[in-house]
Amino acid sequence: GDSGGGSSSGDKVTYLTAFGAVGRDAFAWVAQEKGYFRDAGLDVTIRLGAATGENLKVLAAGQAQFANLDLTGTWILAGKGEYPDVRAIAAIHQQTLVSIVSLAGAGITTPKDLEGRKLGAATGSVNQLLFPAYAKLAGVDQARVTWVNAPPAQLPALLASNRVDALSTFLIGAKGLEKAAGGKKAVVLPYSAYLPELFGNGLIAPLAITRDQPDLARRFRDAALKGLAYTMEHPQEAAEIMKKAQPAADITAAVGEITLMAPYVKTSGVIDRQRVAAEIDTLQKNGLIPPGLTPDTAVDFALAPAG
Amino acid sequence: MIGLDRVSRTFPTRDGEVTALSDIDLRVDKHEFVAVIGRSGCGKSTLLRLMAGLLAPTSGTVTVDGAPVRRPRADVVLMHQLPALLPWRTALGNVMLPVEIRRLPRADHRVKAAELLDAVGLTGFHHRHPYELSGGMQQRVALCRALIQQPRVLLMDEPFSALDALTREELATQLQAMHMSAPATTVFVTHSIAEAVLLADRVVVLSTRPGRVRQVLDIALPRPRSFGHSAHVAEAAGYVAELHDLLLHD
Amino acid sequence: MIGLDRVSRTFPTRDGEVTALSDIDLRVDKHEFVAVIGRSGCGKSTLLRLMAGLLAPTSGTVTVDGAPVRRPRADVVLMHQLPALLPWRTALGNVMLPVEIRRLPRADHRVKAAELLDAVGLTGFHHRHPYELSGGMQQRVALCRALIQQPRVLLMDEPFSALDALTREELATQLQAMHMSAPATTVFVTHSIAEAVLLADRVVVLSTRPGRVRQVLDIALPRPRSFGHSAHVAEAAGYVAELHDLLLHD
Amino acid sequence: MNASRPVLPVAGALAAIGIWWGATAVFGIRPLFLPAPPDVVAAFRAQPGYLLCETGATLLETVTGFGLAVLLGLLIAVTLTASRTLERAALPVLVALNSVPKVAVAPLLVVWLGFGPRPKVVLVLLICVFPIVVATMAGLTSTPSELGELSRSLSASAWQTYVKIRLPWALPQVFTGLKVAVSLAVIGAVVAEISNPSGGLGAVVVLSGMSFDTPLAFAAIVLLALLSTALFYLVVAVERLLVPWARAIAG
Amino acid sequence: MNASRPVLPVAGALAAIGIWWGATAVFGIRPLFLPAPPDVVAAFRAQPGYLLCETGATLLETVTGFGLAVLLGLLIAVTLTASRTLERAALPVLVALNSVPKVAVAPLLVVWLGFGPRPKVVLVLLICVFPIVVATMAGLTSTPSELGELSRSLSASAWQTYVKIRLPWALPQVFTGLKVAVSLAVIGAVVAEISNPSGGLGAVVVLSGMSFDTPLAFAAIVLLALLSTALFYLVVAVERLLVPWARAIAG
Ligand SMILES: Nc1ncnc2c1ncn2[C@@H]1O[C@H](COP(=O)(O)OP(=O)(O)OP(=O)(O)O)[C@@H](O)[C@H]1O
Ligand SMILES: Nc1ncnc2c1ncn2[C@@H]1O[C@H](COP(=O)(O)OP(=O)(O)OP(=O)(O)O)[C@@H](O)[C@H]1O
Ligand SMILES: [Mg+2]
Ligand SMILES: [Mg+2]
Repeated sequence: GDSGGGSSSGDKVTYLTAFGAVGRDAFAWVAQEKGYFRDAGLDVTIRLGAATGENLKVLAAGQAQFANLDLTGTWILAGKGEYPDVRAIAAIHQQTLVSIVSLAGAGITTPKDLEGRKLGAATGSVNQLLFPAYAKLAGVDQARVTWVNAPPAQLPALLASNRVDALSTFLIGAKGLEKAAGGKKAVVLPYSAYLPELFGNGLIAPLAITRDQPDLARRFRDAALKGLAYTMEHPQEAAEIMKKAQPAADITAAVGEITLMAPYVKTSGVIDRQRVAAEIDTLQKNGLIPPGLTPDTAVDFALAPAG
Repeated sequence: MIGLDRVSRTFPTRDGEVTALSDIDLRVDKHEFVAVIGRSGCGKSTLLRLMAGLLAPTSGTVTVDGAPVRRPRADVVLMHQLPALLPWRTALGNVMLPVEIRRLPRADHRVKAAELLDAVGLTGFHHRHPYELSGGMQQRVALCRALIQQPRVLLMDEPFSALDALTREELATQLQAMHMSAPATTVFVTHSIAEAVLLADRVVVLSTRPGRVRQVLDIALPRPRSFGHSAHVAEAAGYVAELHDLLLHD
Repeated sequence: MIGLDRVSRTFPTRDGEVTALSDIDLRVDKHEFVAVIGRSGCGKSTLLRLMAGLLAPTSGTVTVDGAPVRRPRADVVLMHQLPALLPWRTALGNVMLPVEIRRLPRADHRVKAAELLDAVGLTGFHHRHPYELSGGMQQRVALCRALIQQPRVLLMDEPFSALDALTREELATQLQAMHMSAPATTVFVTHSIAEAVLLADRVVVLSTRPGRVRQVLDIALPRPRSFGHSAHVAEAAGYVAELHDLLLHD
Repeated sequence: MNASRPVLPVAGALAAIGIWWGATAVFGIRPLFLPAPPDVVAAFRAQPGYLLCETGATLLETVTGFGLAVLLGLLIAVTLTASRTLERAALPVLVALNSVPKVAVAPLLVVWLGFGPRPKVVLVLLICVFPIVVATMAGLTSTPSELGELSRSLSASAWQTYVKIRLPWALPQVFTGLKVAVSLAVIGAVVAEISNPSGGLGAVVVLSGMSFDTPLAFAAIVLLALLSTALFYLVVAVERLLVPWARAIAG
Repeated sequence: MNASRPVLPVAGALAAIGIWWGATAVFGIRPLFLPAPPDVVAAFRAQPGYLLCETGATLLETVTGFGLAVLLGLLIAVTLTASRTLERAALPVLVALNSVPKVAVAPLLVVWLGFGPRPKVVLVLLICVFPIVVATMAGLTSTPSELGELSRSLSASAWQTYVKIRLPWALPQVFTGLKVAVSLAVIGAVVAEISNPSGGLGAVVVLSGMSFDTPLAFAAIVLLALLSTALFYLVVAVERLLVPWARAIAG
């Protein structure tokens, strides 16, 4: 599973994917395979990440230098003072991909249909934390929605077995869900329809890197974004590259993810200061974080592409 | 009652087979008391275990009541050379074990068990566990456990080996009395020639390696017999001397 | 050499204390051979375990060479009433155990161990495991394990109980020879009065419950002695009768 | 000796806490990774009712699952030792099934058995049963040959042999299995609760972990440790009660 | 009897597979929940090299961790049985530490020990060591009193008593612990790999789960089961080799 490059030259860095080896993370292996990292003088080891919190701990412990993380989740934690010492350096998903996903025939076509239903989500995920804000804007009585916690890997089975009526998950997982549900069509209600200011995944580095080694961060960012651009253009090849490094990956599912996330991706990785401010505002208004977090403590705008 | 027909028994070991018993022919009649003597390691215990159905003969047949012995029978009781007491049961509990297993009436046998324990000198030790008893006491508990079953065939493997001379004499005398009043077919392995002469109708002398029947001696003394104080003291001494010589010139 | 001074030993049990030994005064001189006889359960094994330092007296003191015995000493060897062989070692391996533990020269003692095993009649069984040996054979292995240590004090608890009369006689005779050529201070518990008279300088008779010294009898017979064939047969018989009576009227 | 009875374990516990505290202080470990004891105490004192209630939930699942595992484990062990054929055919399958990681099974159990306590009890059962089976089988096959001959010569039925001789003899070894199993039982309950955090201390661990409240997570872990230790010593106490003879015949 | 040697376990395995297959067919279970055997075989045949290589990684971690656990477990057990004081002080702490769910510890180990094989080996060690300690302690304290007296009367040093008498006597019970531990070892490796999926069959399980490839996950689980079974029977074989006398004196 070690995807460390063959060359021993270059700065050694460890990079954590967002969630194992699925389509949304394929660009890292593309950057590796295509030599973008090497060309940038980097010797990157790609490690498979788990949940946002675990990945943050690994960053904090200095076991990794860069990670692909859910920016909204990271900022909630940073805002609560739990983990302020990281900075975003590029956005992968311009908008959050968090969505309500149910199966066709379950009778959930609008947010309102969620009332009186059971909703599954990854234990402690931001999906649940964001729901009140979403519910308010979508006119759902959130008191009438029952939440069920489960590990991420377990969610599809819960939906497919009708243990829950809908999931709050990333919309790019919908293809996999359809496959899991035996071909039933998935109904997707993205949070971004009501909360357009929220970001999705992004590249993150500890303050120690962005402050003390900005050049390293810049080189990494550019190489990774180059991989992202190539991935968006060649989803099939990107999936195959990832599969080569991670044989447990599934090409069809990965291609599906890459295609589904395309509308939310800007390959420039731009992070817009106004939108960051708007997101922080939304998070504070909904009581998810106390006042205090500013765009500059969330994002290193010297490093983040500006447009 | 018990018949052994050209019975041999070998044990496999890493360096070849050991023949414990070879070509044994022996009949024990109903109610007869047969003593078995022989040097240590000659196969006495093996012989009893064959009769008890705990071992199968390598060749030949063992019969009880004419039926081949394939497994232990309820009417044949073996008193093992080791006490083999259950450490979690008291003396009384150990004696009651066969009663429970054979589903005999408990209340009656409880009284009988207590009587037996008293008879072998264990008054006051009924509720002691084996590890609180001396070696000889443990052996006496095992004896009571065999006797309480009142079997038709009683096989005893050195039942008095851990006892002092006097207790031994007392118990041998009691055993004789029991055998006279309610005779069980008995095969009695002993190291004491005097004991064999006291108790047995016939004494079987085994030779060593491989164990064979060297001689069978009829003890033609009237009962009850006693150790050295009877009218037949000279005859008894003669038997003892004869058996002694038989063993000596093995 | 060994001194017991008003020694008592009680055991706690659920229903009160059991007094195994009470108020024992006893001295065993250097190179002396003392036999201990007494009814089953009178405290013989307890006595030896006190001398071996395996048990502490409840009151009184046990000394060896004038020093109180607090733990087992290297120069005092106990042969236990049970063989207590290690099941994973062969006969020879079991005999060699003390050699290994005491770090004696192995090669020499290996030869000696083999000689001892041959001497007790276990030729051909050196490489058998305990479960492949008869009860008497196991006991002889335990005997060899005690003898190989050539201790200054040898404590033996019914060493011949599992042996037939003849093997017993042979081994007793050998033990006598060994004691004459290289005398160890010996305390020898036995059930056989004849054996006690054959071997001992003095015989200690214990009474039962609580165990007390009932009598100490000096055996004033010249050595080497033998069973029944010597010039002193009448004297020996007298001792035997006297000890028998002592036990009988306990 | 007797006066020191409660002193020693307490001393051991204090030493352990001391090392823990010292480490957090000396290495300056952040509470996020390893909170110091006072943080944990504070976390507990913030909401003792909630934590104790969740402890109760975990306890109930653990005890139920453990109890079922004891019954099932004894049954399997007796069955497998009764027939050599059955043992040779079934034991490998049992070993293979046991090696399926319980963490992977936990989600499936929820799918099959719903969100209630049932999947948790079943997971505890699954994780406990194997040590009990292995230890009981070892105990049942270690009856000394003279006791084996005794029961055979008494023509004891298979049932009687087990109840009167082999099982009592095996008890000390059964308790070895029970001691291992009982500490796995708590772990099993926690694994199930982590995978389906609808209650219990496992849910506290995972939920507080998600919200980066490591002291609360540690308060739950400390309660788990206490729970597990209490259950372990309960098993030890039952052992002392049932098999006093085992200590008497050991030297 | 001897002719049937390999037949029985194979029959047992076939029966188990049959039940599994039958269940998927009769209840119409979807491959997502429980793939049928052919799906799993197909998943294996799609990339055997990869799966075998990951099996090797898991095997290495398992064996290393297990080996260390054996050493450490024996050491702890010997230490604790050597001194009653130490046992009373340290055992409760050990029990408490053991009850900390390993699943919760796994992520921390990565933080402390990095991504290499070290946190995995350590987790295997942690999960294995307790059954070994408990079983070895039980074995060491079950020396029959006559053997205990023998070693005392030989004035054997503590070390000699252990090496020559108590440890050999304890071996059958030590192996009970080893058998339980070896199957936990595999589980430990998987838990570690799931939490840090950088290699091994646990990574395959979790990654294939993420991409909804349940047959591949099951192929990995089946390999785990085979691995675990093989290791279990390896321990059994070593036991037969080292303690043949235990079976000889049992009846
Ligand atoms: N399980 C076994 N394996 C190998 N050899 C055995 C086994 N059981 C007995 N033997 C051998 O068979 C022979 C006879 O043993 P047995 O126990 O019958 O003797 P015994 O006459 O009862 O002796 P003792 O008077 O010493 O008890 C001995 O040589 C012994 O070594
Ligand atoms: N551990 C113990 N607990 C309780 N009582 C004991 C214990 N050990 C010995 N006794 C008691 O002490 C008394 C003497 O026992 P001991 O074993 O010394 O007798 P003995 O003379 O060797 O008998 P035997 O000739 O039968 O071996 C007996 O009544 C016995 O019940
Ligand atoms: Mg015999
Ligand atoms: Mg005694």
